Amino acid sequence: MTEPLLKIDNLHISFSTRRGVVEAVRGVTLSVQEGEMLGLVGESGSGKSVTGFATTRLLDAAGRVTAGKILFRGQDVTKLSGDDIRHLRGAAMSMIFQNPRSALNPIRAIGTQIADAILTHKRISKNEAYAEALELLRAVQIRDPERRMAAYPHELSGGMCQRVMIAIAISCNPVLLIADEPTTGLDVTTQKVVMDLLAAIAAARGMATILITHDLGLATRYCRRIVVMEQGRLVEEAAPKRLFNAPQHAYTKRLVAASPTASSRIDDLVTEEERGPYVEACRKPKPPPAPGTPPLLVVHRLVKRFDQGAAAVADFSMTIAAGESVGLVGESGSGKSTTSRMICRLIDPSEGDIVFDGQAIGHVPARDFHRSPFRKDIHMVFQDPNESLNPRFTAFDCIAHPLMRLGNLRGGDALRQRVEECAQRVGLPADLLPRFPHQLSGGQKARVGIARAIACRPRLLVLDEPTAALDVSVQAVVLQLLDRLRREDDIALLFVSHDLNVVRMLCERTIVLRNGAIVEQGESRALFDNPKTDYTRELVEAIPHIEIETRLATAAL
Amino acid sequence: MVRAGRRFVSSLPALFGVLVFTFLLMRVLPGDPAVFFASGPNAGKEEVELIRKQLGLNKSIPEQLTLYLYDVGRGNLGRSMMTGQLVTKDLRERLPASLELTFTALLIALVSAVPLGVIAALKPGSIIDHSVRLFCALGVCVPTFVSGLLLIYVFYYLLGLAPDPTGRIDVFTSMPPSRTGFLMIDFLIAGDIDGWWAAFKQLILPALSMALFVIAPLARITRASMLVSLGSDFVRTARSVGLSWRHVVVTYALRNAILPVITIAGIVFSTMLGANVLVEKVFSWPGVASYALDALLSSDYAPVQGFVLLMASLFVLVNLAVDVCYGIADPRVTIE
Amino acid sequence: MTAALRHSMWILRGNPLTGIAATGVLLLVLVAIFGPWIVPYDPIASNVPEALLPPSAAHIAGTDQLGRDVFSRLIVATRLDLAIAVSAVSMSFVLGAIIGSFCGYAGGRLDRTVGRFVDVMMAFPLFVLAMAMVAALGNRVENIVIATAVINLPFYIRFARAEVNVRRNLGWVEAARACGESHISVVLRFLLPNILPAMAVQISLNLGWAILNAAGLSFIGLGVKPPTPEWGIMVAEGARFISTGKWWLVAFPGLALMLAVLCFNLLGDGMRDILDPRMRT
Amino acid sequence: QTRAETLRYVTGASVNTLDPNIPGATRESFAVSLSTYDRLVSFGRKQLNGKWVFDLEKITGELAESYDVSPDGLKITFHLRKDAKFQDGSPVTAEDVKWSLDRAVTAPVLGKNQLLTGSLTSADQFKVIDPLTFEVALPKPDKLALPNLAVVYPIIINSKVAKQHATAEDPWAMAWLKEHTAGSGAYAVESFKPGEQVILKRNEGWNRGTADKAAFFKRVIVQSVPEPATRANLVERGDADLVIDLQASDVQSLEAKAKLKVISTPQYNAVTFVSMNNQIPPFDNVNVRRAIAFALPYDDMFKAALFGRGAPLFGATWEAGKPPNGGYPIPQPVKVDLDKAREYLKAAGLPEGFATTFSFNVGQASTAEPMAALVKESLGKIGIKVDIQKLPDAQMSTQINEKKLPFFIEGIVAWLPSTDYFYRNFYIGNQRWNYSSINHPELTAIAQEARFEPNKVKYEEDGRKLNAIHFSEMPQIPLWQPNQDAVMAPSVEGYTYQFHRQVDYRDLSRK
Ligand SMILES: Nc1ncnc2c1ncn2[C@@H]1O[C@H](COP(=O)(O)OP(=O)(O)OP(=O)(O)O)[C@@H](O)[C@H]1O
Ligand SMILES: Nc1ncnc2c1ncn2[C@@H]1O[C@H](COP(=O)(O)OP(=O)(O)OP(=O)(O)O)[C@@H](O)[C@H]1O
Ligand SMILES: [Mg+2]
Ligand SMILES: [Mg+2]
Repeated sequence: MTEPLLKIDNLHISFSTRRGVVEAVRGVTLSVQEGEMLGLVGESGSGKSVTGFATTRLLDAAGRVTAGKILFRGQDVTKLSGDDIRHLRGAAMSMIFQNPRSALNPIRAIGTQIADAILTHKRISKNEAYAEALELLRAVQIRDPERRMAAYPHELSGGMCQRVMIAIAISCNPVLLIADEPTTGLDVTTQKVVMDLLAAIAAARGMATILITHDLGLATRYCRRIVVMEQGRLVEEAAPKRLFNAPQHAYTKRLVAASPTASSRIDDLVTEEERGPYVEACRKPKPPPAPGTPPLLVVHRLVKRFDQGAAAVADFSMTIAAGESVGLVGESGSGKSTTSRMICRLIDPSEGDIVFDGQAIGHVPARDFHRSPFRKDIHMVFQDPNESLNPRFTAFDCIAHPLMRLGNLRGGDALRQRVEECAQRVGLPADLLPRFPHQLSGGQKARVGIARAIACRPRLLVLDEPTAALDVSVQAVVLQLLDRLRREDDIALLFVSHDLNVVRMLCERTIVLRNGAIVEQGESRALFDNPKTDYTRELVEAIPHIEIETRLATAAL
Repeated sequence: MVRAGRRFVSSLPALFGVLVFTFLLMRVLPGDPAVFFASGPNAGKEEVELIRKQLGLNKSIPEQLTLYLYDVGRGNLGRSMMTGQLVTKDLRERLPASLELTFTALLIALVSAVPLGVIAALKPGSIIDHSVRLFCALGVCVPTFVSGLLLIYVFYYLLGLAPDPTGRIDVFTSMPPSRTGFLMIDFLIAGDIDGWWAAFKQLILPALSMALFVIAPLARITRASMLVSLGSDFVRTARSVGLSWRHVVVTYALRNAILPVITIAGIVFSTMLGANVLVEKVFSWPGVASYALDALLSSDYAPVQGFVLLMASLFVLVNLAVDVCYGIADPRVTIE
Repeated sequence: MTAALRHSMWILRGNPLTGIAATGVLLLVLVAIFGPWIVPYDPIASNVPEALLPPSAAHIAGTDQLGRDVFSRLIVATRLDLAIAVSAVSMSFVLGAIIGSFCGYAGGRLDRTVGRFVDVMMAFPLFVLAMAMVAALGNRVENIVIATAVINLPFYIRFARAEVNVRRNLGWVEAARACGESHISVVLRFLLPNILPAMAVQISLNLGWAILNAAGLSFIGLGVKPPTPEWGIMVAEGARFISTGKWWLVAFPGLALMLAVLCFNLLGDGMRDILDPRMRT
Repeated sequence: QTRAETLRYVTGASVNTLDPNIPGATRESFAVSLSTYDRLVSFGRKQLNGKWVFDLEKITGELAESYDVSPDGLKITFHLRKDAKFQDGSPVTAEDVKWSLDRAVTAPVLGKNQLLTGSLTSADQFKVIDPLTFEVALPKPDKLALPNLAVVYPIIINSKVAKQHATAEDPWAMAWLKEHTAGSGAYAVESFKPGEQVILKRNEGWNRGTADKAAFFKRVIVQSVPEPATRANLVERGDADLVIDLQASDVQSLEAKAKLKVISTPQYNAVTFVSMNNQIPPFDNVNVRRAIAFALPYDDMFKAALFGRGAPLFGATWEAGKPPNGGYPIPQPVKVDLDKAREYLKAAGLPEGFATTFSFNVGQASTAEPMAALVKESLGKIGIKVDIQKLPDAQMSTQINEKKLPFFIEGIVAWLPSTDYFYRNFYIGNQRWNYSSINHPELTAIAQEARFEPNKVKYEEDGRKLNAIHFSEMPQIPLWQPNQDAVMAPSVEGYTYQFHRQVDYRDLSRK
């Protein structure tokens, strides 16, 4: 075996913050061979990016390598002078970042940005640099590259921006490419295309690549070797197949379990010990609905037009029975959120009717709906747990709020008891209740959000992408919690998501939405197994499954 | 361009509002201009009536307003009692003085604020950062009239470095043929370097005392947006491909950071135009603001109304200019 | 709460100026409260034979045209100046924040109408507007306060509007609605408290500005009436004596004015840092 | 021309018209018109306490070579100078004089009201005898007729030129003359920037000066510099040659430095008052007014506000309580005496005092503000609570005109200062200048009578009576006559204090 291209040896990195020193990386050792694609996975905050930044010396001013070595072609990167490292960057190693749109200079034409990178390392004329830039745009398969040279990032889609980012990164033929979550933030269909392209380019040019991701599926698909990080430590290193079939470390096990696959069910997502109470609930047979019971919610030909322009929602009809769960999927901008907000009576529909429990509520203006007796029967859980909690309310206040407003509890022991009960039902430790949102983790915030939603025992819970911002392991727990609540309390769920895997697991029925109109609906499993429309099919195919048969992009080697 | 035009049209109601509001505000002023100006040693009731008739004050307020709007529509802003001139003429003569002063002050402020903001942002929390901050805070806390008087006292009275603070040019230098009204430019066109220098020397103190006051907001916004820009992803990208430090800071960070500075500079410019009353007073600068102040104190309606209308129009124009600049500097705005 | 305190301490260590400014503001407030009891001389009583004395042990900041002790006047003026600034700023803040929040939250026609109105006000040369208002209403303290408040108002409206506008679609706002809050209570009880910290910065900066504004009005003769001690008037009066070398008449009030404005500005700056999420790690 | 031949004169206000007759004309405009136009006659000059001041008694010819007054005093005949030419070269004729004086009494101009005080009211009074002789007829012999022709209004305009610019609505060419001159004066206008500066150049053909010569300075720059401290700086640094209207403190310090020539003349035709509106309670009570007269801190005010620069009108002793002479103004036998003031208050039925407002003008702030503070303090001691009101100039004049101010500071000036003139103009009738709104039939009668009193002794007697009434009624309290402080380069000579309280550039020369 030859000397590895990159060898990280017992790396320690710490940040000085106001809460004192944070150790972000605590002894990472790994190596990358020339031409190899290495996967670096782990949940959020595990130190993946920091490791990558340390390698290119792009750490924040607050961060410092406290111990260890980063040997790149035998040179210790941590000891290089500013100028030397600058010559290395771009020319020998470069990075691709998450969220390509913000990673590109918004007011500089993309051709110029690529040329900038080229001119830094090559002594060639401007025109030659532009010519090379054009070549690169071709290489990353941007259509109509001549015209795109003068385009600005905002004129390109996210996927195209990521291609430009790749073009910049490979402009000087580096030998090492660090791709930090190159596809998060892109929608599912683009994700796949971009990753394929990246893998192909890396293979063609013989570049070693570190693929940083929290998506185990993605890593298994493209990498031969995967290292798993947890809390700044490297916990496992293995080939994808072995990692999946026989995870060694407890953390890896949990990670593997939580990653949804084409066939997994909700109770597969969590490890044995976490499963306990859930299974109980699942075992309880669901009583069949009494014949002739009217459905809980009937939505009839709902239309929503905003100030001007086309309708955001056009002709939307659906029903939900008590205790049923319905998924609502569709690409971004298809009107999912608008629909759910109308159903929650937060905004007024332009046309159509909403009948809840036999009573029409669609015509009560949203402005006055807070006085309606049904207000406490319909509640909502919001997309991003980070912004769904009032920063000035403690967790307790958040949960208590609906109880005080709608449940007629005006403080005192009764309230406290109810809040604690809700918290306990969503698995939120009572000692977290006095904390403010910024003192809680994402998963904890999500739980507070759900506890608040169920506090008044609503009969319909609308969930607008409640797990989109969460790690897989947290997502798994939340999903399970929701499913359990539905079964225990007979709450009807309307689940909005663009993650089809999740919808399939959680929902009995699914509605596919496009441009505000329903394109397909039906039993979840049937719908996903053989979609009737192309649109649905595209959506389904783009889901990154963990395929045990790893497609090796670097097979050429 | 279309966008600029649309914006201009959409600001016309605001201009109209300003016009009517000023008109009414002036009528609310308890002073009666006729009485004030009829202050000859023997002015009697007749004379007051005479002036009142001259000013059209004998009519009812709605009638006056209609007449005024009609006049404004024809480009006639009335006549100033103070100078005895048409307000349009007065303003036309005095506006270049104010503009020249304000532009120069803004230029000085920008030239010093942007580098200050940038170096502060490059080392946030450092001693340099704090010094810049302190300097800016000091600048903004000295009222312009105090700094103006002090500058005069030191540079004119004590040191004799500056020429006498009596306007745009000392009386012994002859004025250049007026082309633009901006002396700095007119002298250059006329090729009169001595004259240019004389005018420049007159300009520098008032411009400085105004600039001192606005350096702070400009430097502050530069620092803030530079910090944002330096911490942004695209600067990290630029660094990750090894661009030189200068390239990163100037081409990538600064060019993006300058966008909010343009907006603030526009606001600062229009506030300065109105707020330089004090500086104009202290330096006997023949500008529009001191003209309006005198008119206000003597309840001379027409000049005050004309001035406010002028300022409001300038405000609209400056905003428009800022928009256009922004549009040039930032390719994104056209789609929004 | 202790976390907030700790956070502030951390900021202070990184930025000692803020600490100094905060101490300065505290001192100003103390002086404003206790000033009249600690001054060595009656700030109003004239003593013409001792007029225009330079600073000495007896009169550490000299005496003015009427032989009044400049130092005593400065100290006593603190209360009035702070009162003007605080009341003007709080008036425009309360009004501006409420109007702005409702506009930002409601959007649509209300927003556009108020926006137009704000445009009209912004298009006014504001200092001239203040002058005209004081001239029209008479130069009493209340009117100076009102004028200062009015010319600040559009900024607060805009600021509050913008702050609310970015928050109005956040989950927690909708959640509040889903919990049965009416629009009005969402704005007043949820959004307003949340934009307060950001507005605190604005307030602090504005306090300094309001003091300067009052001083400017005094300078052109539209300030508070004599013999009430007020910094701006004292500077304006003192300015007459600069050319005759009686520097203390303008220097000390000018310094007091500067210090107050400086403290408020630095404090505002510092608060901005404390509240800036970027600095929160 | 050299700097030495140029006079740079800076003032606070600005020139706003070239025709002094235009309503709203400023003092500075008067000064300019005095040298761009000639009048038939002008005032002589005399020395008062070693300073040159204008002499109301001595009327000399300007455009008129000489004049005769008919024995009955009803006719004044002017003989025009044969060599007098307008600035465009045409000779000055009696026709021009007639047109100009007609204009002054008929057109809507400022001069009308002034000339009235000299019994000059109608065009019928003016007659052209021949091209060089001109006659003015009077309905009654009037001492002030001739002096009135020497003030700034009755300028002699080149009627041919003016008529060319007259229109049907504007037969007197008011609009054109506002911005142009058509005179025969010592200076011609080189450039005129309203509100900023006027530059005058010498009219070489003018010979109406003291020694039949043209004026000394080739060029006069009249510039407005609003900030008085800056004006002081300018003259101190030698950038300006002559400055008036400085702050008392600046003059004091300039005088102390003794580098410049400081000529301080009490404005003997002006008076500064504390006025009370005699119609508004409690000032309608004479005892209240007297109480105030004895409660004002005269000395402190004089020192603090004026730095002692002026002629005090307080602290006199009148033997047997009788006015020592019939002049106006006359120092009053008052001084601060709080006990006496309290007695008067008690007599007025207000032993506890009362509350009132005391107003002054923003433009006057530099002197009025310390005065007001002192007044407030002193009156506070006898229980009168004073609220100080600082009013923008236009508001102050409006409120005075509407007789709404109870208690305020004001000043008066008379171009033709004689006792009856003062009393008639400032103490009679429901008009603006009657600041105290006094309505005293006896005073009115005596003043009207004195106007046409040819006998000097009787006139003096009338004056004494008026002064006695003034003191007993105390409608307003004369404080002082402020100095006109002219500060000039040591080389400037010939400065004379003029009736319009401005500088007559024609008087000046450089050593
Ligand atoms: N600038 C910084 N200042 C302080 N702490 C930091 C900074 N950057 C990162 N950290 C800390 O370092 C740890 C690792 O962060 P890192 O960004 O490497 O995580 P990650 O694995 O990339 O997570 P993600 O999947 O969310 O990107 C985190 O706990 C974070 O709080
Ligand atoms: N307040 C609004 N005013 C105007 N248009 C709006 C508003 N809210 C949403 N829309 C428009 O309505 C359409 C549907 O938006 P919606 O937020 O419901 O989509 P979505 O399916 O939830 O998308 P995502 O997956 O990105 O959340 C979009 O085209 C959006 O631009
Ligand atoms: Mg990361
Ligand atoms: Mg959505």
